[in-house]
Amino acid sequence: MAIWDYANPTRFLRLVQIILPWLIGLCVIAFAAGLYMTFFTAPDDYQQGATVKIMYIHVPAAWLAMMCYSIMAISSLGTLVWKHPLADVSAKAAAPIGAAFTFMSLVTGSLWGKPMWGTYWVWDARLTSVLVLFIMYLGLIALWRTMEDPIKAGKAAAILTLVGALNLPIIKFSVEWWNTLHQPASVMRMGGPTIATSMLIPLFVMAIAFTLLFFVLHLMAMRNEILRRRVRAMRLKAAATARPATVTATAQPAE
Amino acid sequence: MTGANGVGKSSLLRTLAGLVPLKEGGISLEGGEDDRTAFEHSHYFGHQDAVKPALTVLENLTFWQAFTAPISADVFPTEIHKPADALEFLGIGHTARLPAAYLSAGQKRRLSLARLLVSSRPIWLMDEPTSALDRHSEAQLLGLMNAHLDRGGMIVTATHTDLPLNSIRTLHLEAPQDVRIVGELA
Amino acid sequence: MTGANGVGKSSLLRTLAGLVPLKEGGISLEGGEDDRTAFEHSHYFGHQDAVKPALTVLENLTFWQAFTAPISADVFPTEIHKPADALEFLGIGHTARLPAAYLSAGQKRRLSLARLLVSSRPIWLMDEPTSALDRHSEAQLLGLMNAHLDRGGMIVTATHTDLPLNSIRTLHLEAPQDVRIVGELA
Amino acid sequence: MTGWALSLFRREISLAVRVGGSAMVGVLFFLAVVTVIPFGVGPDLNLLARIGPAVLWIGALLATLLGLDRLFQADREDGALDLFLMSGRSLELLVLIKCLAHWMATGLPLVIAAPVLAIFLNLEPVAIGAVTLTLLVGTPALTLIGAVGASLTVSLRRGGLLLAVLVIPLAIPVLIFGVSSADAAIHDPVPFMTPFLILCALTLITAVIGPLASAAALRFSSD
Amino acid sequence: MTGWALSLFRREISLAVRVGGSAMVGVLFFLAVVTVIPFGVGPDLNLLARIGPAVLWIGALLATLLGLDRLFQADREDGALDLFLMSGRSLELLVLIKCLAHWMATGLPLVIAAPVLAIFLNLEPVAIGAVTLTLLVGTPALTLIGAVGASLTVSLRRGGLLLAVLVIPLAIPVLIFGVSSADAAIHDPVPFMTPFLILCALTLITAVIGPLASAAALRFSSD
Ligand code: HEM
Ligand SMILES: Nc1ncnc2c1ncn2[C@@H]1O[C@H](COP(=O)(O)OP(=O)(O)OP(=O)(O)O)[C@@H](O)[C@H]1O
Ligand SMILES: Nc1ncnc2c1ncn2[C@@H]1O[C@H](COP(=O)(O)OP(=O)(O)OP(=O)(O)O)[C@@H](O)[C@H]1O
Ligand SMILES: [Mg+2]
Ligand SMILES: [Mg+2]
Repeated sequence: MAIWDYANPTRFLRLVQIILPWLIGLCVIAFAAGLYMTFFTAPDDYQQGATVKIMYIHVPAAWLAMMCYSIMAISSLGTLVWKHPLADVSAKAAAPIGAAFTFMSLVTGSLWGKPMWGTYWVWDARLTSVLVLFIMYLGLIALWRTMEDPIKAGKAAAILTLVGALNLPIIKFSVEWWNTLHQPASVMRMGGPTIATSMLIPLFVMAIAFTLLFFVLHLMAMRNEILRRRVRAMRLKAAATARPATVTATAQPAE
Repeated sequence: MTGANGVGKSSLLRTLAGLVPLKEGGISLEGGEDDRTAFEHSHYFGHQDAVKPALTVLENLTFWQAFTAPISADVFPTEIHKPADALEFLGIGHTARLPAAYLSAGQKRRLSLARLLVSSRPIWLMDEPTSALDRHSEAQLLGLMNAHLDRGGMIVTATHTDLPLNSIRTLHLEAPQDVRIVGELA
Repeated sequence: MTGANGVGKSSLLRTLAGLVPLKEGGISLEGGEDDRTAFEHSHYFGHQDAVKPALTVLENLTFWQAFTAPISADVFPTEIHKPADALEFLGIGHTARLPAAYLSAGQKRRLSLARLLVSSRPIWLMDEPTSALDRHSEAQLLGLMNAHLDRGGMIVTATHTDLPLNSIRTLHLEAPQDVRIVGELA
Repeated sequence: MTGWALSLFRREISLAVRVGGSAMVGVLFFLAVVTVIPFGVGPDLNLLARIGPAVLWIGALLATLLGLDRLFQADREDGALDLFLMSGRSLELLVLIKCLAHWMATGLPLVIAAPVLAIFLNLEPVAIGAVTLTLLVGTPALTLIGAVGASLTVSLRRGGLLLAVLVIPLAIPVLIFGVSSADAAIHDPVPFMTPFLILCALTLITAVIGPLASAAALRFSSD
Repeated sequence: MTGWALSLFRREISLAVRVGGSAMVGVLFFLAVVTVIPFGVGPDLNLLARIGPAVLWIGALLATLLGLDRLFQADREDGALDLFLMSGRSLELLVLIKCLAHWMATGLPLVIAAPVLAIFLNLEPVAIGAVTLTLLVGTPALTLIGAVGASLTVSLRRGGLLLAVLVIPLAIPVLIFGVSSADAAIHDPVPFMTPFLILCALTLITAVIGPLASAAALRFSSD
């Protein structure tokens, strides 16, 4: 299998070195195209006016927020089941990126919500599940930061990620139940009219650009994490290297 | 097992006890019960006493007897002491009904030692067993260790002082010139 | 100071350090600074290292230097080492910039010992100072203790092994036949 | 369920009862949270009755989760966890028994205290019964989910808050169905059984997932 | 304020910042509690806006108190507390400095997070400003009161919950004046300054009583 060849971190780093410039290039191109279409070719919505342009950031960010958790869940399986040495690096690197995308989708959604619904936030089922997802990301990051040993932390976080992945559908279901149970029909439903093709194409281009951005960031973060762990290993090694005292034991301490 | 501070004695013992996962290779035991792993044949006697201050001395010991399955080996017949006898034997019989919180460091250590007597296992893994013991208790501990060896048991112990045991093989650990940290993606 | 487990050595040391309140009587020191209590003249070196794993080795030591006021006595001139020198002297100079979490138990103990050097106080109260040290470190510690004695300092130490110090007076604690629990309304 | 399991259960119960009444502290915290809320919200009785079931559930959630941090930590600190791991006993069963004992010692007192606190919050008798019943069914699930957090944070001294943070998102479904079945019992139109059965199902699911995940985390925690 | 005090302050701050971001865990707990409450109470925006200031204050109260258990415990466990006690430095000042550093590292982030969370609770801009201001003035008082609890429970391993139980009754006045001055700012008729000035006075009083009581408790704690 290909990913097993890159179990060796050194080889992985070399691969990253090669891939990264291309990926960055593609990402820039995709963003340029996407943003151009967003601002110049995509029509304004007849109801929402120019605010609809927020969609081209909001929706890809929301998709990425969910995709990122899936990647973390797969990486966690890699840590626990296949014991792939880079799996926990991948999971750890993905968490802050996922949190950032989730945050972005929350912020853009809220900003969009103000003109649309007259309020920044409603406890709608979908919004609320995104908020819960955000808390889960932050909890995972906190767990990683609190545990000193990266390998142990990786295993603990992998278990939590997988338990969270099992729970996410339950959370989603229960939040939907909760909202429809308590709330009369007054909540504005999103969904809205089916989207026109002229809007769908820029949306897809932006989605591709965001996905590329994710991979760029993810690879860079993985590289940093590997280097960070190497630094840690070297420092541990430095600490463990026994060195005799510079002065013999019986000498006076003063000199 | 001897060696300088931080050379890895405790880590080796914990690895033998199955508490530190192996990076590669395996640990196997000849002549034990087949359906059990090597570390299920061992008692681990580390720096910590696993003594609950809120329970009485006897309750502490009785729990560990019920919890730890005794295991035999070909050359090592099972032999189990009653908790009360083990306490008596270690000279803390008079504390049996007291909460373990009232014990001094040395007494707690003896209570922890009694654990090895109430459930018999062929291998004892001991990390600096004589630390915090006074001379009298140390002599008594050495007597126990020798008795265990005589019955066919095995002891792996890390120590900084010489222990006068019946049959000794010393493993001296030295720090390698070039320490390699494994599993660190290096 | 010697004695069986649980006889009260550690308790006596902690009393001298002012950590256990006196039931009656008082502790006074001749020849010290007048406006200071006796225990402010002492360093306490117990079982715990007071080392914060999250700080670097040097940060740990520098903090204790700034925090602990050096105190002199008539026969004991103040003499203060720089933190970096003290670390170097104890053989852990190379770890100065590393988080203390990376140290082994023995190295941590040496870091804790360095505390006694960076802020000079005439009395050292040491509870089983050689425990958990390998032979090399033990010899080094004894050297330090002797140097402190030679400078006019005083050391009160509880121990289970013989310590080859320059001038020793042994206080052997024995448990009284009839243990009296004070302050228990008995 | 053999001798060792029973013996472990007995040990856990006596530890919980003797060590400074951990049960009592949990109930006191519950009481403190529930009494503090009227001070914040103001003494409007209708409002209190309306948010009453929620207050009780949130109080129970916090009391349960925050009381769990020592579940495995105490055993790790004194070395008992090492001995558990090398005993050759089923770790999953061990976790389940510990959770059961912990719930009996700290969760059950919460359930028993709930009706009393409900009176302070001006709840109707039916509502009191409903909240207590849902708590009885739901708090075991909270303990079991919390056990996962407790074993993940077993090696961290400052476990308490982190545990709560890790576990609260996972506990949200239990909270939702707990409160909504209590509410359903109060406002007739909605059927009570639907959310209540889901709550029961959630408890059963956690009884499987909790010990499995928790045992795995404990295995990894030992250095 | 001399060299040692500054050096202590710097040490405390770097410990708080480095040890796994204790500040972040506190804010996260705050976020989690504030998010969980609507799940109990229901998504009714008017109701949420009405109880919003109370929710924020109760969240901040819990996050502060539950994060305090390690304030002295960490120092006791590694023996640093013994050295503090025999150093001959003023213990009252030491406590004050530790509280100050702790508040900077964990209380201030809560105050900063409060406006964001207020948006979730549908608060008006004025209300947001008022709640944040009262939290800024009031959370130091919570920390200082909590410090007394932290030093009373310093020798107990299971400090977290017990500390909260001990301290919540003492913190109720702070909570009451905090919430009521926030409410006063929202509903014009009541003057804002009266409860607010009382809140300030409370903070000043605790800055005197807190360190005194806390230092006394620490002195008795050493065996
Ligand atoms: C903070 C508030 C918001 C959050 C957290 C949020 C979250 C999400 C998420 C997670 C998705 C992806 C759903 C999926 O593909 O299954 C999404 C899609 C979408 N959102 Fe939002 N949203 C927010 C506010 C808004 C607002 C105010 C609007 C406009 C009125 C809006 C319009 C849309 C549209 C049109 C889509 C794509 C269509 C679809 O997949 O259903 N969102 N949002
Ligand atoms: N969890 C860990 N992660 C990384 N390194 C560790 C860990 N635990 C111990 N070490 C390192 O492993 C080395 C061996 O430690 P160990 O405790 O086995 O030494 P030891 O020989 O028992 O020393 P001592 O005589 O002081 O007890 C030390 O350098 C220590 O810093
Ligand atoms: N907080 C306490 N309350 C009551 N008794 C205590 C307390 N701490 C210690 N003791 C008792 O005081 C006695 C003396 O204990 P101490 O720790 O001083 O003994 P020690 O001589 O240092 O023993 P060791 O050699 O084991 O270290 C013991 O019997 C112990 O049980
Ligand atoms: Mg060792
Ligand atoms: Mg002692």
